[in-house]
Amino acid sequence: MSQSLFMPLAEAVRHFVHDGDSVALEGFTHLIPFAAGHEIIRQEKRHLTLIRMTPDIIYDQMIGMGCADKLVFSWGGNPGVGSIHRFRDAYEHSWPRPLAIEEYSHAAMAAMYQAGASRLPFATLRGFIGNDLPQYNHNIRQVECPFSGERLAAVPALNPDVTILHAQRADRHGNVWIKGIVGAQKEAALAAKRVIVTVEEQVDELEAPLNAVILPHWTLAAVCVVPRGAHPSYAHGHYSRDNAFCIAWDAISRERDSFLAWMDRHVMQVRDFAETLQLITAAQRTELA
Amino acid sequence: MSQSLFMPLAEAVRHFVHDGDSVALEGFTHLIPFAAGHEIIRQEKRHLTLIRMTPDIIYDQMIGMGCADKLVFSWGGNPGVGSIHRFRDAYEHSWPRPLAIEEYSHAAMAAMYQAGASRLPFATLRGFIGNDLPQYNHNIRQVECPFSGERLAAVPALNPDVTILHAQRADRHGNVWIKGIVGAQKEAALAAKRVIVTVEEQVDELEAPLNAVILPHWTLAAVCVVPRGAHPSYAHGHYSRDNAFCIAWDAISRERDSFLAWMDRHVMQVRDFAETLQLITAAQRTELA
Amino acid sequence: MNITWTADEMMTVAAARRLGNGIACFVGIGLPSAAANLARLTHAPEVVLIYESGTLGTRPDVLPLSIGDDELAEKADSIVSMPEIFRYYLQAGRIDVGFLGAAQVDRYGNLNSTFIGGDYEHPATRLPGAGGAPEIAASAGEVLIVLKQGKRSFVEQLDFMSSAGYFSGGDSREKSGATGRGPSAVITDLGILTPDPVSRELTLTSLHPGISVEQVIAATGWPLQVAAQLDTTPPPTAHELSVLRDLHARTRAAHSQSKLA
Amino acid sequence: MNITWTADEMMTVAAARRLGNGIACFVGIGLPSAAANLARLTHAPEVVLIYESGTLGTRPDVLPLSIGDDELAEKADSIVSMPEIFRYYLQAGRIDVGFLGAAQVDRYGNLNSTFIGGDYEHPATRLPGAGGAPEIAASAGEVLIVLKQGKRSFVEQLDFMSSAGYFSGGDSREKSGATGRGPSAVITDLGILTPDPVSRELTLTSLHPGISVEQVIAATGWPLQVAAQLDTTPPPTAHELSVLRDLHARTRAAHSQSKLA
Repeated sequence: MSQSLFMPLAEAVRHFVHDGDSVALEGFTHLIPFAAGHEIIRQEKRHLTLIRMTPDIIYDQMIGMGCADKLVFSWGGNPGVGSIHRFRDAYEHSWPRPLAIEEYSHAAMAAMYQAGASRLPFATLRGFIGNDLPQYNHNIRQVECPFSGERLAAVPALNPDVTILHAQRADRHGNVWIKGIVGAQKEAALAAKRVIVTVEEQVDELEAPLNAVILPHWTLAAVCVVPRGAHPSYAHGHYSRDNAFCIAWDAISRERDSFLAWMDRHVMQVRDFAETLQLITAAQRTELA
Repeated sequence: MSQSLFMPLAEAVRHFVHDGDSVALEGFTHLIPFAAGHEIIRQEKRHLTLIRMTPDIIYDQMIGMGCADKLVFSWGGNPGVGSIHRFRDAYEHSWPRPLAIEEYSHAAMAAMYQAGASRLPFATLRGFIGNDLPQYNHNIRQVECPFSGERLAAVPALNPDVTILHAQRADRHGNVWIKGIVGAQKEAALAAKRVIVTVEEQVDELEAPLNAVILPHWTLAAVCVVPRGAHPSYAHGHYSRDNAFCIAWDAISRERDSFLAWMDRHVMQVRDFAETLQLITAAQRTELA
Repeated sequence: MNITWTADEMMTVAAARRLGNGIACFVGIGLPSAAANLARLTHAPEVVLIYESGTLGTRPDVLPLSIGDDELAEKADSIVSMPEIFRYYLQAGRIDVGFLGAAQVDRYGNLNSTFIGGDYEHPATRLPGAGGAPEIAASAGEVLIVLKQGKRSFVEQLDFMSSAGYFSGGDSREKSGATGRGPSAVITDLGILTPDPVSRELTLTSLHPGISVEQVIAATGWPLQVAAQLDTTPPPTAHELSVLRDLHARTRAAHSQSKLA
Repeated sequence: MNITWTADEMMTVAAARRLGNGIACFVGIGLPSAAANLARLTHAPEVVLIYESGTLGTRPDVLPLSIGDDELAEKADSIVSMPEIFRYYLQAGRIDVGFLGAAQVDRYGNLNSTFIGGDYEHPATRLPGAGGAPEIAASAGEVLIVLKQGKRSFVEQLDFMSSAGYFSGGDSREKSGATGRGPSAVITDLGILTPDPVSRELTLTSLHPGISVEQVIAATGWPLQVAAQLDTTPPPTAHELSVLRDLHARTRAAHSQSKLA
């Protein structure tokens, strides 16, 4: 039964991501599942609710290509570079379609994933004190402590239809080991109805130390081997962040035409992520030459 | 400043455990801080509220020696052996003094430590459904989800005055690495006002893998090097559980006299835990011979 | 072939057979641990064994003496904290089968593991308490209760309700907020009791070989319902017994070694 | 000795000096990261640097470009999950100092990092949003705000309140439920503003060398309070500048290496 967890990424996205789903691609700077995001774009999934603490380039691409109706987030930008232009164009000018937003803080979203993983309906935090968001996001409420009477912020659990992660390694059963900065990935995965993980490599045995961060195979729907599948994000121990690409994205994405041209050539007209990487590498080599 | 974290166990208990404190000695089967418990007995601390998910032999000893006014717990027994007789004698017959109890379930106490570590006043869980405890423990209440209207169990945060743990290793700064079965130790420590950790050894650098369970030195009050300080519990990678002692405890503790005689000889009349271990080892060798 | 077995072996084998391959099983120490590992070593090699100490997917070579033995940690796919095991796994509904024992069970599979006699503040016999059981009983997909049958344990009225079975029967469990389905069977040394589909009352549906209905009725503290068509539990096979006895022999050998330096 | 420095260097040095040895500091990317590491490499070798990606007690050799660089992970005492960093550390009151920037600040140190112009649903300029800031502002023991001074950022009225300073001044923060003490200073390219002990209004208390009071008033969108006794910020020392410039040089060298295979 566990062998069937392994499948090509295209098949996993076809089987487990449906139009209208709520989808969380998580990874805090580290291990962002870019390959999976591209596959969702290539398969023209529509009306998704995209969930992510830090929507950055991959969500900019998915939003700009019309996959999303809604974004649930706490910080949306290209870290160290600036705005994500396709997000702003969608939110401010409804291009290519209107985008609704549901905005929280990092502390809240981390707690919402935790509540989701725990199958509790809500999370409690000391949050949003002096923050104006509760005026606009009516899912930020209050709960009274039944002991102290204190009023605390309450936010709903996040239970995505699908959570997609990238990780370094899976063993032959499909157990996945996530190493390094882990963000809220474990919680986002355990909160979801279905989980797809792309990994750098498959090995026979993980040989992970005790207390490593492991996602057991029986909590997952699909495991797909996609080397460098987090590029331009990084995979600790495998490759570093491609900062040059993250900077270049600002110019590529600023205008609709240049964005569409790039996406067409690098995502829509390729077979898989390996081809995308070849194109990007070739372009960067030309530039350096 | 971090050098001052290291001190003899007697000094740590003298400075950081006071009469009347709430004290959690945690460790789920693994890494139970027996040496620290003996030191508390030897220093004749009184009127403690003892907190522990699974009060077993060490709490039986502390209760029988009159350290405790109250026990907060979810399962009290000698695992695989039976009752803890000194606990029953205190609760059922007020010997050597009356013992109040505050009883929960494991799921609740794990959540209460988590809430304590998060400095939230309460924790929410799907708990105590069909369980009679809420009739007797008025700290088991309910809270209504502000989204679904669902009613869930609510329990107060646990914030011990002192949490005491045993761990394998500390580095020169006092950062502590806990390896193997970790129970709710991290949460119990981070929930406490003061934390004492006894360790098997001090090393220069931990050389722990990424994502190991670490207690940063600046969250601790004292670190004490006490080899075999978890005996008859175990320290993964150092020594195994002394099952023979756990079985022998049943007979030792069944009657008040035999209990007092054992405690006097092995705890009150010794200088430190190393001496206690020598006595126990010698007795076991005699028996095997 | 003339095979003999003990009552404990019959209970262990009967419990093991109820574990499907690949299911996630929350295991306690003692007979449940033996049953779950017997299942793993016979018909269910991919059963996922979870101990409340936080060891996920463990494959011990010998049975643990305590629920947190290092053997469980060494052989686990992953070790998580107790907040995680209880919140992200049990409460989240990821456990298919939970094993429970108790001091008392009633006709609806409700359990007492808190005290016997007297009252809560002044018990005649204080027991260890419920530990993980209340939430296992409520949240595991199904619960297997394993308990030797006798009038002192199979009682008309529990002294204290520690863990929920079917409450007062009928649909009272469904109304309780419990997310799991409740006890699917009570496996005893005499037979197997399963809940009536409608009334939820425990009904004797299978007798272990050599046991009579009268024996079971005599060992039950309430007027026991007996199924119209009563099965006989298939006896332990030679293979089941040999795997189970090997497991116990390995366990005894491992634990008899002195652990002191 | 003729030392020159940039406005960024002056801000960085002034911020670094406010970090005591051994304190736990929640660091953001950019100038706060440079300031915190400068402190660590000069007067505060035991400052505990914490990034919201979950790296505790990290000692990067070069400054990270993103808040989750592998450099931060490799050099950390421990890496924890984001639920842990926000709940067990920040919310628990274990952070002594939090750094915050923003697009707008008002006279009470309240911050906006959400949008400028228009309204929430139809912003003229949508910003990335608050991320970790609302809870850092509420729960860190004290907050250091670092921001270039100008009439567009130092405003009479925020377009949106993302993170709390002293609310409407006086004791309004104390009544809010915020557990931290609030902003202890706003460090700009022109000087240092600190809250009045009673009114909590930001007051110019120190001018950077070569800056006039008039310049600061002209760069502030409200009638700025100026302390009766105005300090001059001690200029960066040669040692501070050399350590800071070495750090930036190492960072540039490390990050200019092509990362593609």
